[in-house]
Amino acid sequence: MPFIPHTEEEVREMLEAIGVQAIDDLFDEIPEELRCGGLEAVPTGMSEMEVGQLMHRRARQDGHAACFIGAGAYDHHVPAAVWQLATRGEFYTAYTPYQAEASQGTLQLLYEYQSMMTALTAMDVSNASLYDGASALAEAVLMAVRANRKSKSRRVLLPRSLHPAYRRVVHTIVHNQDIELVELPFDSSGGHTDPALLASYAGQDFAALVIPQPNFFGVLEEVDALTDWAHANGALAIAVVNPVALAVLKPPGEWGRAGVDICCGDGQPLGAPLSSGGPYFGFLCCRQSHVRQMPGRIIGRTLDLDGNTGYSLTLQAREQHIRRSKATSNICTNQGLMVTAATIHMALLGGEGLARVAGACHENTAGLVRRLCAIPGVEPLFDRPVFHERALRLPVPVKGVLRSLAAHNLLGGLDLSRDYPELGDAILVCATEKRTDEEMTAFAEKLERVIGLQGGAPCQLQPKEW
Amino acid sequence: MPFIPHTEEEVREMLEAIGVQAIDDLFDEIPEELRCGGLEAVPTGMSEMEVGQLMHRRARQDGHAACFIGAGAYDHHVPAAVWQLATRGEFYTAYTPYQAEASQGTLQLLYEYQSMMTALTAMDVSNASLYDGASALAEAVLMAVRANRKSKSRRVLLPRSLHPAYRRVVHTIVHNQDIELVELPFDSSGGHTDPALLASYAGQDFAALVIPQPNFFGVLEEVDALTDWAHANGALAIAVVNPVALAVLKPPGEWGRAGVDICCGDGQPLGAPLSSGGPYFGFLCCRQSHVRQMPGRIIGRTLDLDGNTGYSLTLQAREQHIRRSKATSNICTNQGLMVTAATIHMALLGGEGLARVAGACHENTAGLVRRLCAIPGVEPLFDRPVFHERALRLPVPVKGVLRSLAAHNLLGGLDLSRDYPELGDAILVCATEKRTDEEMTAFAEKLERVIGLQGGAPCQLQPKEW
Amino acid sequence: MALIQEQSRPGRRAVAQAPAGPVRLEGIPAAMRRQAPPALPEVSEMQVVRHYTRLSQKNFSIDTQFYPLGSCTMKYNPRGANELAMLPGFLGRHPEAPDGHSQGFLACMHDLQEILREVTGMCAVSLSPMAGAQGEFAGVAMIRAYHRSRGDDARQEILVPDAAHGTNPASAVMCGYRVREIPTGDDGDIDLEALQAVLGPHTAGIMLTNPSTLGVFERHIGDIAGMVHDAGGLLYYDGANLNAILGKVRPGDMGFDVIHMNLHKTFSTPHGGGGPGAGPVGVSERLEPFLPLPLVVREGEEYRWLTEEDRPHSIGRLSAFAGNAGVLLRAYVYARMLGREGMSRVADYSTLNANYMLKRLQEAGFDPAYPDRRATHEFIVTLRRQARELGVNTMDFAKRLLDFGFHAPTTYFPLLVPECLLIEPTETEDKATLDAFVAAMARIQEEAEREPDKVKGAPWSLPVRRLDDVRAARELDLAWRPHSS
Amino acid sequence: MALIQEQSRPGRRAVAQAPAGPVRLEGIPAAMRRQAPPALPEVSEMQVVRHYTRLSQKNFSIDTQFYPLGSCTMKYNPRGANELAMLPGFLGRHPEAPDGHSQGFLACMHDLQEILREVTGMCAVSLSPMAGAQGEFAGVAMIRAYHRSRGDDARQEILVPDAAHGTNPASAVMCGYRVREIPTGDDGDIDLEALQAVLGPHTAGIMLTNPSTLGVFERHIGDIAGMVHDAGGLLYYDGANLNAILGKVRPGDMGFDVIHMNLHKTFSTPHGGGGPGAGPVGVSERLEPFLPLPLVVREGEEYRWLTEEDRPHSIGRLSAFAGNAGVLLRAYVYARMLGREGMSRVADYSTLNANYMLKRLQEAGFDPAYPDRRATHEFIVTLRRQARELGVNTMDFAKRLLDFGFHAPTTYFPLLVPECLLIEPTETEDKATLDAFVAAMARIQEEAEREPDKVKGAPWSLPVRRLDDVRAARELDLAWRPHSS
Ligand SMILES: Cc1ncc(COP(=O)(O)O)c(C=O)c1O
Ligand SMILES: Cc1ncc(COP(=O)(O)O)c(C=O)c1O
Repeated sequence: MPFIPHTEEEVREMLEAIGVQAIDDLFDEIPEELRCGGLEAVPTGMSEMEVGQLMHRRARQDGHAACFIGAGAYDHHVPAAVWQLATRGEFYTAYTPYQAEASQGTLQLLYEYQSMMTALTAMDVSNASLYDGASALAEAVLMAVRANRKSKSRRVLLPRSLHPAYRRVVHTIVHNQDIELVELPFDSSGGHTDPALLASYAGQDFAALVIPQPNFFGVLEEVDALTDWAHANGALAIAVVNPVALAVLKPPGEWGRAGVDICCGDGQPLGAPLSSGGPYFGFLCCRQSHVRQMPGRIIGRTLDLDGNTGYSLTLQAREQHIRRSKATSNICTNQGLMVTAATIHMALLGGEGLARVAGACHENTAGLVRRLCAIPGVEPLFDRPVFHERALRLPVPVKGVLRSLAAHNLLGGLDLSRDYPELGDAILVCATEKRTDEEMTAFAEKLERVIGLQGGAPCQLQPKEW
Repeated sequence: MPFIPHTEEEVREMLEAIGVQAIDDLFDEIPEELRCGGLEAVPTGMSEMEVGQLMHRRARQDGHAACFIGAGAYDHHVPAAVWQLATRGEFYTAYTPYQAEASQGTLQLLYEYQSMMTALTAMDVSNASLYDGASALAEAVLMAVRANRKSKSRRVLLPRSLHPAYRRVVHTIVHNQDIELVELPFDSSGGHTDPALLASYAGQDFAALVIPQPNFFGVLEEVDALTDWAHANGALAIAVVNPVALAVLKPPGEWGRAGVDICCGDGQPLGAPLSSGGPYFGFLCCRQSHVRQMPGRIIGRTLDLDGNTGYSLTLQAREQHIRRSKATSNICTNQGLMVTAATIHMALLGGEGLARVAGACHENTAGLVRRLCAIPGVEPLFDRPVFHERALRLPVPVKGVLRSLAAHNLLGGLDLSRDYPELGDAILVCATEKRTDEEMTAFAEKLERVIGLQGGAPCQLQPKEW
Repeated sequence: MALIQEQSRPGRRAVAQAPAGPVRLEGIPAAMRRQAPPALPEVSEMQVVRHYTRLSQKNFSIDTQFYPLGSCTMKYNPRGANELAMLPGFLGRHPEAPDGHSQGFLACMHDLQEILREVTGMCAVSLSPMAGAQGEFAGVAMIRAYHRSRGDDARQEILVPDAAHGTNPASAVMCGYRVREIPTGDDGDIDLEALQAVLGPHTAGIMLTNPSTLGVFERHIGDIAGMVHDAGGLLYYDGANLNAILGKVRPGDMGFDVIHMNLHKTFSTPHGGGGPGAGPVGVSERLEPFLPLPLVVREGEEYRWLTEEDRPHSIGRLSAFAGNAGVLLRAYVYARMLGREGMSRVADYSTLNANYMLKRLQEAGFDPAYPDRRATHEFIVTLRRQARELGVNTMDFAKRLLDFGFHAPTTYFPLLVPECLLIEPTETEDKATLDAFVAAMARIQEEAEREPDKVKGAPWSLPVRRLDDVRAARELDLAWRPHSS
Repeated sequence: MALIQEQSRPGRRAVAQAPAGPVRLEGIPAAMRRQAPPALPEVSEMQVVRHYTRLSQKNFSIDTQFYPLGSCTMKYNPRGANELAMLPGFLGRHPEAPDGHSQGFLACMHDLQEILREVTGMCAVSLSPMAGAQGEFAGVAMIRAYHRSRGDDARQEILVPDAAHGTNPASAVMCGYRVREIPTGDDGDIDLEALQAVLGPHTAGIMLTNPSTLGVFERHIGDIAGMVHDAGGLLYYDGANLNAILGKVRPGDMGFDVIHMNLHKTFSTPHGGGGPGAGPVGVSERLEPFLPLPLVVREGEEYRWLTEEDRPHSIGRLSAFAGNAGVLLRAYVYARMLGREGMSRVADYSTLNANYMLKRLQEAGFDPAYPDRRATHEFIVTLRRQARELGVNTMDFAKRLLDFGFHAPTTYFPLLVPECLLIEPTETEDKATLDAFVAAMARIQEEAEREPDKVKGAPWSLPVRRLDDVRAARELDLAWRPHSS
């Protein structure tokens, strides 16, 4: 029996000890009429070898495309050490560290993680993870509504330049608690949330303003002005950030005059492979004064009976297993292993290494955009600075272009028309540090050919400067 | 600096402590004229990401062919647990267990390995590994010459049915010590070493007779008769065995009336991936009375100062680090990690599991041979029982056939003509438990087509029964 | 052990792991930039490897210890699932890759949906929730969406037994519901009269797990389903205890309308020191339109994602992409290895182990919380007597067990049983291990009688002794800062 | 810890890991079959995982401890090399796969040959030897083949310094040579007069490592090369200490005719608790025809193996296939990460570390074996004085170091220095670790003075205390048998 160690003799001994004839007797409290049949729709069991053959085949089937899609999941190099360490049984197969004395490995690591995240964000405290960036933002919104002492409002400002999936997830999660999300439009030439535009919202009561940096289009927002506006209007400021970008961008704790109140985002760029979208992890940091409103686990450093340093879960009175219906969140199982990987990842790269990754992504994307925009009819949609993504206008319908590129094993960016029909034929491209010159050149060549075939814009004699 | 932790400040402090100005001063005892230049032929350094891209490309380049080659390296399923455990840092990055107290993990594992190998072979003792099967046989031959008290002969009988590469390696290693290898022909209809034929060698003085089981053609030898002949003629019997086959075949310790004296082979089928031919490991077992002539490390169970059980290297007086020029062998570093994998592999499979693997290989190969021999002109070369390989005659030249099959991602067996030109157009095929029905059917179909294209034997109306 | 931050030295780097510098940010205005790189540890690659390898050794885990943590189903996590879920082809797939580049992955997701549908007896399954609690949220949100779709807005209350896991009431509240607790009878079953008393037109539904967290099977589940349905409410099944009944009885057949599963329990994906898990939800026909997105559908030979366009009534999305895909792949591999015939064996042997242990512990003098009931895959022992007579409480037993090399069972949960140990051995442990655990418990009982300080001061042999949690909460130290230690 | 065999129960199996039964062996006569399956452990998959995980934790290793084992170059083994060498494409390649299915692999082997050629300054390299000792065998066999090819059969003697590693004389004997030892002078260099005295027409060659195992650079290497060559002998370089001189001085430039490298030392492939390693050999032009097979050659854009047909004078093959390919891939990845400019850094920092440690130990009152010499990448401390004055010897120091969490340096080797510790920190250790080691040595010195039994009884904190090696050798217990324990 796979994964069951019992021998027939042992089963006999055990049944005898219990005082029943057969294992099935142990189910005698289940009403007979409820007992189910043989689960015909489940295939019969396979050996590891057989499942392995199936999975190898399926994994190969999906190919090895050069990926120029970002849009919330980034193809970064993950050092081999990260997962060789994270999958060590002692990390991989441990439970949540409820028994602190038997979990100092995980607990110290989480304390190190919290320390790294506060260093990265310039915030006071960090929790030990939420599910992903989108759900972390939902939690941040709920937290802000609870934590805002100046306002009892349940309205929150959410810019349209925020990742569409994040907006959807926030809505799914918070609308049941009667929180209203008010969408802020983006500037059509900059692709950012123009602080000037906020004037029209002044005087209304909002619990919080959400500020993405970079935003979904890769564009850098005026974070200082937005943060200060929020504070001036009695709202909390919630930053949604890319942790790799933070290695080179001003950290949320320093935005505006006072820094943001809550900062969250997706930890994927810190050591999580693309992996079809998960598992990643959500991070959440805040000011010290809000720590008791924070959802999720928090690890504290303390002393043991002998006065030696140790680590344990703390402020558990916020959590569902203690506070039940009054907890700050229902979260229990989080994304611990991904945090383990992220901690190792950050330790390996260090601040300078992470900044180099960020720099290389920025440069690569700039180089890619330069090449693509040399193609007649291709041009950037927005004129403001970006981090490592850029929205481009194409002279032909996007769907066919992306399909043709995919046939050449090139994932040529995200089709923006699904979520932003107002932008016309537009794609969002990203070139991380892993994209090579050859891949970028191939992208440009193939894109030019595909556009040509589909009858793009008339050829300009002078390639545009970009 | 990759893998070097020194900061500039530390370097300064260290140089100061030493009392020199610069690191280069530390090389002042090397004559100036010998100092070398910049190693121009070595490429400049790459990041792990860059090397990763190169290696991924190269690994993919070699494709995923269905492998029907055996010939000393077998494509068995290796449970995932094997290498996830063996590459744990504590096994992977430890040295040879010279400090026993700090190496009980490796030492107990090796003791368990020795216990498994003696169970598998029915021999008294096992060492802790040699390089591979071929070099293990060379060591076995040297050992037999030393250990044979009845004969001072330096001549050893080596059957031509033994793996050609093994014969070459043995020659390379032992001929320097003036040992003469006498080749025994194989029976042309059975593909085995006919014991009757040995009569002509009786009365001559030999130190040992080597007995492969199965032999290179996959054929099962008359091991009882051969062993008894050796003993009757004052020679030691050396078995060369496939450890997976031993799960179902009579173990060497029980061959003939007294069992063999020495038994060796390649451990690859026990958890080592094909991996282009290595690392694998050689195993070597013998009777208790020969243990002091054994090469390689041996682990013993003993007690510590408190009377608790522990494990340590023993009989080290046989080894080069103690006995130097009088050692039983020059071996020092062996194949420890592969033995770690093999031990875990055997523990996972158990005796019954290993027997099932052997049984599945035997059946698969029989099924494959049946399909292939239904093709007109294809027929088995030998008529005796085989384990999981069989030599087949083809009606057309082999080289072109194998090349065509390879173009269809099928490695259709080993060309026997290189080492056995006397066999004509012949291949050696193997189907392990990993080969699926679809792969075998595809092999038969493609082989039939290829032979047809090359103008094979005239089509027989009646497919042969096999 | 020193923190990784304390091993940092300015200017040190694991050079092989980052692109060559310098960092050029030509497109980014200086005012938007950070002054200096963040103060992350500056350590070498070997220091990282050594530090985290050694740190890992300070953990208890399934791969090293028996871990009978009740309600958590800490069973063996097959290494094959880890290897296969981490094949380069799966790890490298971008979540927005077009369907044409995703058929292998989508096929796995689709198959898994079907398997889970069959084992739960539900009508349809969505894989997207990222843990049990998110599955609960999704399930309750569907209940709410259902009532709303019928204009039945008066249903504002979710019922939850007092034995329920904390996530149940917390999830109900996240969905905007009031929570009302239902008491448990002395026999461990729900107090039906009390239930009847609170049912009404305000009842949106009830959240149950069966077997309950008391380690017994709710025998009146048929009656309960009838009562709740009659009152117009729906039944939510918390699938944390599915291990107990896999292949024996299906939530769908018991009358539940919606269910979440904890794949990190029943389907043996690793718990990872806290997660990630996966909490797929299954529903009866009437809730199908509300399932969270995305879902995989097979059309002919092709697989594709269903989106908002296909499912306009969906409660929506719960994650930026499609949930914890890597965890789902692990569960899929596990399910395929088990197969149809392996499913019910899980329930068989986890139940056998629990009943055997309970019996042996009883023989050793320990008190079951429900002596007249059959244990399911887990059971409760109460140390009330020991606490009263010897002054040695559940926490002391738990900590002392660590010294014997066993992870402690769940303590002080469910809340209604005083001084309780909730013990779940799982099917992957062998008899010798169970016997050794019982022997350790008996030994601690002896110690408690003869040398109670040995128990009260435990653990003695772990990396730290008992930790001061009060200090941790009072003198909050949540992050290392340069010169903070 | 119980042996895995002792955890066995008849009839138990890790079912997911073997094909379904029953075992049918229709083609095999009953007389050739085994009566019953071999008595291997019958355990579950989880038991295996748990047992070997816990067993592993009983080891010291590079990933967990400082391991300054002289002559062994225990430096960081990059995890990237492990990952990349284990890509499915490499692991799945059959050694007899046709060249057309092997170009990726062959390209790596070819590149590695070229890199090793350049760093050693030799004319050609073969990768096939499977460890240092096999490289030595191959090298000496080539020397022999060379003399023979010239009809110079009188050369029957190989010279070896008394400081040489045991494999040197053992390898020479494996090749059928007599071995003669050359004494070392008080300054650590070879006694040139003694060398001159034994050179002659019977001299086949000399085996040296430079720096020697005494941790000093042989300054007269030029003279020695001249003397040996003048006598008609060849020079063999034992590359175990190549780490000390990488990118600084090349054996080829020092006048050596043949060299082996230990990739598991200098090129940082892991030692695996005993191996596997790889011992490629490099040769000067006159030995090239004799190189062991196979070799990779590039012809145009294609790579292929050279065989006996291409190289009829080869000493032959040393393994069934092409040596330890997987180890070679790891070394290749490492070499590419280091690159040209990284090579000499290895020598720089390993030498810096050794000289720094030597200095600090001297300050702490320890005696260098060669106080007037510069340390290379390693150095020797002699505890002769401590042994005489305090009765605490090198072994005691070594065992006590384990309690401090440091692996012991090499003890009692080389044989000519009494009570010696051969200490090799390698370049991958940081200053703080070296300082901590020196502090531990100083502390043990204090203990030796004040409470010598603490040192003589060490180790105290390891899984076992000092083991009875005499008993192990006398009452041989080399394999577990049912009921043997
Ligand atoms: C009974 C019960 N319900 C719900 C949950 C919550 O599941 P998760 O931790 O995956 O969110 C748990 C897990 O601890 C549980 O035991
Ligand atoms: C100086 C020296 N020469 C040769 C060897 C032998 O190398 P290997 O162990 O790889 O056979 C060693 C390794 O221990 C060594 O230190």
